[in-house]
Amino acid sequence: MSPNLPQINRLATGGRIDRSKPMSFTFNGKTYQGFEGDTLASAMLANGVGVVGRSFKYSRARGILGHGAEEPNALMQLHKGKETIPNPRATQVELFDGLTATSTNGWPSAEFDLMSLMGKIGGKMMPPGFYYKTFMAPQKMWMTYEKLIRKAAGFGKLSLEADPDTYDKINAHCDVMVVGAGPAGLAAALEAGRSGKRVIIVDEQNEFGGTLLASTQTVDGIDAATWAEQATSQLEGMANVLVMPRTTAFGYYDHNFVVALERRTDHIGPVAKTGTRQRLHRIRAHQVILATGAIERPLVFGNNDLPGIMLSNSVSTYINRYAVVPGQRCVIMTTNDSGYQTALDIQGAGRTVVAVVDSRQTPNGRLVEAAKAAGIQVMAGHGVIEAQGSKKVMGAIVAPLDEAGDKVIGAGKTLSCDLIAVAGGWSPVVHLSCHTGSRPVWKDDVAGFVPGPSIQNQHLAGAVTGEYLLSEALNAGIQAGATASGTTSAQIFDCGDESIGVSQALYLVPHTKPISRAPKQFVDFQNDVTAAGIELAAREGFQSIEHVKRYTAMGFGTDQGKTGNINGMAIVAKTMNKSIAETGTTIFRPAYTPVTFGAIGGRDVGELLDPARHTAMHPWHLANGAEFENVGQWKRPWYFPQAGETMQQTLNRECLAVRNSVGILDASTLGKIDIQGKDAREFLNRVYTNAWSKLAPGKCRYGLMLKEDGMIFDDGVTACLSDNHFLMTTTSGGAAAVLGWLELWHQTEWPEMEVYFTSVTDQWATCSFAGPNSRKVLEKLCTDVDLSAEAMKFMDWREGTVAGIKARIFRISFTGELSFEVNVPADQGHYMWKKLMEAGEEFGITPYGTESMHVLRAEKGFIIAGQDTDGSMTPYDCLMGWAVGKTKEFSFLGERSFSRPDTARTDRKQLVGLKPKDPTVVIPEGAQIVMDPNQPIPMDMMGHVTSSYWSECLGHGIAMGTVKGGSDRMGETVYCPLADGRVLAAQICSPVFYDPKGDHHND
Amino acid sequence: MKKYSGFSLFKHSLSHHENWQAAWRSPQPKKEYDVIIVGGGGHGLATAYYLAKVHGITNVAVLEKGYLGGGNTARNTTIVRSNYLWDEASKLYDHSLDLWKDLSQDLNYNVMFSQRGVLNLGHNLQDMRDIERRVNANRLNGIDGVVLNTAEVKEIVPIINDSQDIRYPVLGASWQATGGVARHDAVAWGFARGADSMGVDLIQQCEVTDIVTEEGAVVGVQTTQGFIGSKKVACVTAGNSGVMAAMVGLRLPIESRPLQALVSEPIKPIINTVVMSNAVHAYVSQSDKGDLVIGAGADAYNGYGQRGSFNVVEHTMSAICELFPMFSRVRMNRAWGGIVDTCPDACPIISKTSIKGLYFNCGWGTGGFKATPGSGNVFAHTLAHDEAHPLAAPFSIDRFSTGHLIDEHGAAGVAH
Amino acid sequence: MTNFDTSNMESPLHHRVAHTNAANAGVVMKEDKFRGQLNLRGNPQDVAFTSAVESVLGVALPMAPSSSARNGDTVVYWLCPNEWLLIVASGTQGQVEADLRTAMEGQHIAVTDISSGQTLVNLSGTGVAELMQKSTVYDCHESNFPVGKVVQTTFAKTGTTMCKLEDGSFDLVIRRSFSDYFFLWLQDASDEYGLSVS
Amino acid sequence: MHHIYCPYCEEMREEEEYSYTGEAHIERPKDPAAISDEAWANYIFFRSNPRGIHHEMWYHAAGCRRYFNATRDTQSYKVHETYKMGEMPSITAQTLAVANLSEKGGAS
Ligand SMILES: Cc1cc2nc3c(=O)[nH]c(=O)nc-3n(C[C@H](O)[C@H](O)[C@H](O)COP(=O)(O)OP(=O)(O)OC[C@H]3O[C@@H](n4cnc5c(N)ncnc54)[C@H](O)[C@@H]3O)c2cc1C
Ligand SMILES: NC(=O)c1ccc[n+]([C@@H]2O[C@H](COP(=O)([O-])OP(=O)(O)OC[C@H]3O[C@@H](n4cnc5c(N)ncnc54)[C@H](O)[C@@H]3O)[C@@H](O)[C@H]2O)c1
Ligand SMILES: Cc1cc2nc3c(=O)[nH]c(=O)nc-3n(C[C@H](O)[C@H](O)[C@H](O)COP(=O)(O)O)c2cc1C
Ligand SMILES: [Zn+2]
Repeated sequence: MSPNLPQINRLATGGRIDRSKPMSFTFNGKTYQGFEGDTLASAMLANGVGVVGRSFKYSRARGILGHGAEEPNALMQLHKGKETIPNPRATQVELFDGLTATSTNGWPSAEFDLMSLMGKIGGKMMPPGFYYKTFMAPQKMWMTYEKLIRKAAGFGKLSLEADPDTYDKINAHCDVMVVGAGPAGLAAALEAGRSGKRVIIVDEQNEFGGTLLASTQTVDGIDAATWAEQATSQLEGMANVLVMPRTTAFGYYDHNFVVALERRTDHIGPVAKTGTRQRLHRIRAHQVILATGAIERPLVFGNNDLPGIMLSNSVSTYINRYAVVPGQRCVIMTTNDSGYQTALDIQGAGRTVVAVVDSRQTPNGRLVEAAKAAGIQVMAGHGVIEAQGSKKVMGAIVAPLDEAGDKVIGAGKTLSCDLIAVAGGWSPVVHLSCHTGSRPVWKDDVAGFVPGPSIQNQHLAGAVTGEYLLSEALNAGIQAGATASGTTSAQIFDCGDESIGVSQALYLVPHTKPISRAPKQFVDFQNDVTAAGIELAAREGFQSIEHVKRYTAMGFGTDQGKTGNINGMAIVAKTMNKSIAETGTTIFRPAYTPVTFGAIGGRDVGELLDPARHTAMHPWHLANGAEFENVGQWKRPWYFPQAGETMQQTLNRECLAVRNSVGILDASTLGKIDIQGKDAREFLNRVYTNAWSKLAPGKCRYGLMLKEDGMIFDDGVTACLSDNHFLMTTTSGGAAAVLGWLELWHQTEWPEMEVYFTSVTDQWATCSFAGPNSRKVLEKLCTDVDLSAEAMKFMDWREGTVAGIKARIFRISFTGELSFEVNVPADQGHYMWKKLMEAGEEFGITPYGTESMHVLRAEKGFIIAGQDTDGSMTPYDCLMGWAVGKTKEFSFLGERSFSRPDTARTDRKQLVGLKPKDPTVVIPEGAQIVMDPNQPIPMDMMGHVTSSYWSECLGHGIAMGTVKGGSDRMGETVYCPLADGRVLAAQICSPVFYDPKGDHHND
Repeated sequence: MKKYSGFSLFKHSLSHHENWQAAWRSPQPKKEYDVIIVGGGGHGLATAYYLAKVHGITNVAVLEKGYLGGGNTARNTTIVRSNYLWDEASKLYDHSLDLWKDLSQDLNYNVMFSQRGVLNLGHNLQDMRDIERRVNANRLNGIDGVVLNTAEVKEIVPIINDSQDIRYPVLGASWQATGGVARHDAVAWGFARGADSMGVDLIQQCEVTDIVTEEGAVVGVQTTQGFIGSKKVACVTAGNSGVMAAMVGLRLPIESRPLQALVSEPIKPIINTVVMSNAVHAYVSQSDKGDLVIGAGADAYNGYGQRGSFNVVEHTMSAICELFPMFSRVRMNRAWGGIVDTCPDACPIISKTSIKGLYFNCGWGTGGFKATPGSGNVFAHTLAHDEAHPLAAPFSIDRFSTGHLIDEHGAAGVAH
Repeated sequence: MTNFDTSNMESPLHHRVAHTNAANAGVVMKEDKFRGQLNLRGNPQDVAFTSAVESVLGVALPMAPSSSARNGDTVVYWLCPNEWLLIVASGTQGQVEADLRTAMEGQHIAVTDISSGQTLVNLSGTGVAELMQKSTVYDCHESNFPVGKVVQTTFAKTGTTMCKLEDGSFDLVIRRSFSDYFFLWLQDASDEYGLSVS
Repeated sequence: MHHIYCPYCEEMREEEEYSYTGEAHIERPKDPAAISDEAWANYIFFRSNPRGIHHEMWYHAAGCRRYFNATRDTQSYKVHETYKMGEMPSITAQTLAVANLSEKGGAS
């Protein structure tokens, strides 16, 4: 490490820094020192760092312009390795010991950048939108050009490693939310706090006070910064007020929903040692007070981007708040009184004010007089038309201007200086007020946009309204606080400030040369947008301000044009002979300042990304080596591999166990809806395709549910528990949608029907066991139900006791085998499963997962809604006309759609069985089906394979698929041309491959 | 129209760029046009361009209530691909992709069509089945596409989280190498400049407030710049189409919803292709400027506010951070919304209506940017011949009565 | 109730056994296992219905939105104008259901045993207020959520029915299948306060 | 981020608790078989989709699980009122237009 360099620009006294706490940091490899209380920017300036980066397009040297959120130039690559953060502004980075930062661009370094040569030479050929005009031919070459362009673009770099930090989110609710803790915000919060309302006040800075922290004024006789400290501690002492520094309100959404980012540990180090690095606050406020202040504008003149040209107010802030004077000899260019304050501050710091160059012909007012009295040279009716220097300011060319500020009317002279402070007027921070769709309105007297009318419960106070007197800000704050809290207050602050002189609405300082030939006059520093570029855009027809923005990239940067936009709009307006009000502004959008992705994502990553739902038997599945499949949010056992098995071997073993003895499946995830009421039956008639009028208690029936468009959307078995009581099952993924659907129809169309629905999905654990030995297993555990084939038929259900537990036993089958489903309260599900495993041990009971279930059901030709159907299949398309009631009194949901011409076609795609010609082949699911594999592309596709498996019990591959007119094509051969070049032939057949007569499940 | 080229740039640099011609005129509307196109988005402008270029119909006005290309064209994540599922849709989008390939040269305007490839990730078994099905269908329709496994995905996007232990692991993807992105603004401007140069009047700040009919036939439109006559009026107004239809007492099978997108701060190149995931809901590519361009979801409610709810953005961000854990430290720069016009089957309407001379091209919803050239091309045919272009025929509004819907929810999803 | 046998039962959070990850953990979770829970539907305007329920439960059904009623071990939550959640002593739900059915014979009502489908969790501690703020979009401040209020809302990405108790703690009803997720969330979100499971 | 009053829970609740379920007051045809394909399509698919006042249904999915109606401005996102199923809106585009007129009339 090199020794610390002296802080050449640091004042011996003053400022809100702690000189007893020195801190080392490195910038571009050099080590420097600053103090606690510094920002990285103030520390760099203290050390005389001039060039902090290179510009985007022309690679020009750039220095620090501002002191806060508005900063366009000082983008840093902060920290190293996986902790690195691209692009934070040095003006918003609090200094801590050991901080490392580098510039985000410039090669080999920001100081000596080779690209700038390119910028100088090629720059002339790079007007706005130049890339739209070239690199067109041949099209293929664009990818090559693009690579080069991409390499040159972008600022910071990202680490390839995962973010080591965690983020947090919290919901907050309050009566009054105050954004900004300058004088206006503090006063508002004090008033609201005193009313007892729940108040939240946030400020993006580390300390509350806003401009007060750098002010030389007094509030009710107290030094401004001290007043801010006192106000802050008063607020902190109120239990009903939440005080949040380092918190940026970055988005204002409808119905007074404000999102704010709190930086909890960024000021301490690169990673949070404990807890979370940042926390996002989701704030629902009854009333919102915006007290976000105003941002000073730079002026547009030749080479106005040179390091050493800074916002006037920022220079003052560095002096008063950080005890840093960023130059020795300063020229101040101003259009209003603010510049005089800076002149006084500079002089007060013992440095030279070369001149205050004021575009106004006859400036007056308190500050002007004070400056004159202090012996400061004032050049009224003049402007800095061009800055001189290459990597830093060496001089300012000053020339007399006409009264309108339109023309240079005399010879210029050069003032030698190393700092130019520019005061181009103020832009209220209207950003948040625009997020909810309100458009700002231009006010000539403010020479800026102020928030427009809003339908939100929104109040404004302070500089955001274009009111720039401190006393006004405080008083407006009190009034806004009172209005928002529903109280009144007569409190008046006295700051001894008088009215400010009228400022001149000047944006572009004229040059002796026309804009197109003058030295570059920058409007948007970050994106290298110049006045000439804007003028050119307008000339080329990009006359809407939105077009100008998009064509030139003005305001597109990470600063979102906080300093440049108004100047750009003014130039557009002038070019087109319009007023700024007519030209209008572009739209402000979230985020006010950039927000970490991780903080927006919050805790909802990793296993918290989405809930994983588990059944009661989940611990057993885990312990027994199950592989899982995601089905909706559920984790379902997919298969249960044993040591050394391939997946196919596992499936073969599992399937054969079911066919030959007994297998067991956790079917708890199926949706279950308990339906009670005397109209339950009629309700089923309406929502299902088939008839329910005759289903007797103790019986079950399969049903298909359609949307009104006639397409299948869910299916399942419903049991009649008693005459007025049914238990409906749904697909695992469809449960919530089906319940919502039933409620929809009941609550909106048929409220007169006496029926209630209750979800019982989680209440019941379901063990489904299938196979010729399944009855024997059950008989061991259940003695109070006659389970014989005669007494308990296929599609019957009984209540009984299984393993000592009161259970519902269903004789239903999705495998084609004799099969039972035992439903027990989920608390006992795991126990029941273990009992069944024990009871089945002698039969080699085999747990199986969803994959074997799919094979087994496919052998039987049973569909899986969502796999074999896709929202475009009717029951008839699935050859399930048998499940459609033809004589039902009520036209069930979806029925009417069957008779639409396209739905009624007989040659629609129908779901059929497919038997591969080569029995050893399993056609990949998703294969497309053609009749003639030798036809040229595009081929005439007949359908596709929806389900396909190896059937160990049949000894050949089986598949289901859709085929146009498939039901009339039984026996025909179809082909599946695959990506790997194979063409698989298959024969259309019935989808029921196994036990077509149903002997097995009827056993 | 003066030609753009590297040479012209050089030449103009010598005269300080003072002599560039306007990209388009700003004419006063005439009393009457052969065709009025309502909506100066990409689709409307492309329609005008092809009407003039292919069909020689140049007495055409494009009426735009705001600025050209300022609707969804200004707001989309610019993903271009054609790997849709059904024949009708994939053929239409592929027709468009074909036009994209030479569009910059055709328009003499670099639309920066960057064929960097598009991945559609699959996160569960059904996703993978759907991907297989779609890619097979694409292949047999002559559209390029392959199914990739996790390792192959990782090869294309090394920064992707390929862990199989995460909540929704990447199981694979479909990959369309000819897909990519284009510069959205340039597309609108290129078509505008091309159309203008052939005589089409582009009239901005001109809102159509009423469609005037006589005896069931269109005679013109009422606008904020007065009445403008035409016997053919084509509405290409995306999210605002329902409002247009209501002017003549029609309703459409469309609901307009906010769809959001966002960009990060610009960073050095880190991702060279387009990654889309319907399941976890995240779409990302990196623009030439360096910002990550990310598509968020649509809000469930109707909305014309061009802004949506924050929870949608939150949802997308957690998915993005899950797929790309290093993105967690990137910062969001700007988020915005568009108004998407979604049909029940996630497919567009390119159609005549029951009113003579009134046409609609809308319903592109969350995914019409990619179709811009194709849509304009087939719609121009429809307008010129008063009969649907064969590729457009299946997208008639009648399909909602006949039941011949083209359900692209799987492939179009909520996606782009 | 005394001889209610739970030996073959597992509550949804049974495997989250007692532990603590910090001294003086700021969040304490306690699962109130195996409480009987019944979903009740009926017409609140029908006196026959309301009086029948009151006769069985010994407490009147709460009628105001988001209110609750209590009678010893029996707690009734208002869920919507015609729906209530009855939380009763472990093991008594079968009897209560039967009694209700008898008392409401012939009426249009529904009673559904959901004791196994959800579990009752109590969250307390010095960090609980903030933890709740992280977890639910509902405003849990005492001014909005007084003791005895019952609110159905979201908890992280799942749902909950929650009630504020006298001691400032929260009773949450959590669905069984989401309970593992609930716990993972709780663990993560309570990190800064420390979590103790009792 | 909408904040909507549930007429059943009788309080304001966050958007996250609700799902939006489409245009309100669309009645299912009494006799579907008797109407034309166009009329049927109109019922299932075609919507008024206005810019401005919209009567629509919301479902308090994470709350009381009741469907209710809202009158909401789809441009400003202002919720003018919510009302129970079966009730009719008291605020419509017409009543608002009349109110606006009289407001202006009063001022002039
Ligand atoms: C966030 C987002 C992301 C998207 N991402 C993708 C993507 O990655 N890939 C993709 O392919 N698609 C995407 N889309 C969809 C795509 O943007 C649109 O489908 C497409 O741009 C529509 O183009 P258009 O010209 O039809 O509509 P628009 O560009 O919206 O043009 C319609 C024009 O009509 C004008 N207009 C409306 N009413 C009137 C009137 N009464 N009078 C005059 N003018 C009127 C409007 O002002 C507007 O300019 C996305 C959309 C959004 C919102
Ligand atoms: N002399 C002049 O012409 C002139 C011009 C402008 C302002 N002023 C002075 O400025 C003061 C105005 O007071 P004020 O309270 O309106 O403004 P302020 O600038 O003092 O305070 C605004 C505060 O809001 C914070 N802020 C802004 N946006 C934020 C966001 N999105 N999230 C969190 N914090 C945010 C800022 O960090 C700042 O602290 C007065 O003292 C006035 O004299 C003077
Ligand atoms: C592909 C794409 C990239 C964009 N990149 C940026 C960007 O880098 N900076 C920026 O400020 N906005 C960017 N935008 C957003 C626009 O500024 C603007 O928000 C969007 O076009 C919507 O318009 P509106 O915000 O004016 O309503 C981008 C938009 C798109 C579609
Ligand atoms: Zn409710």
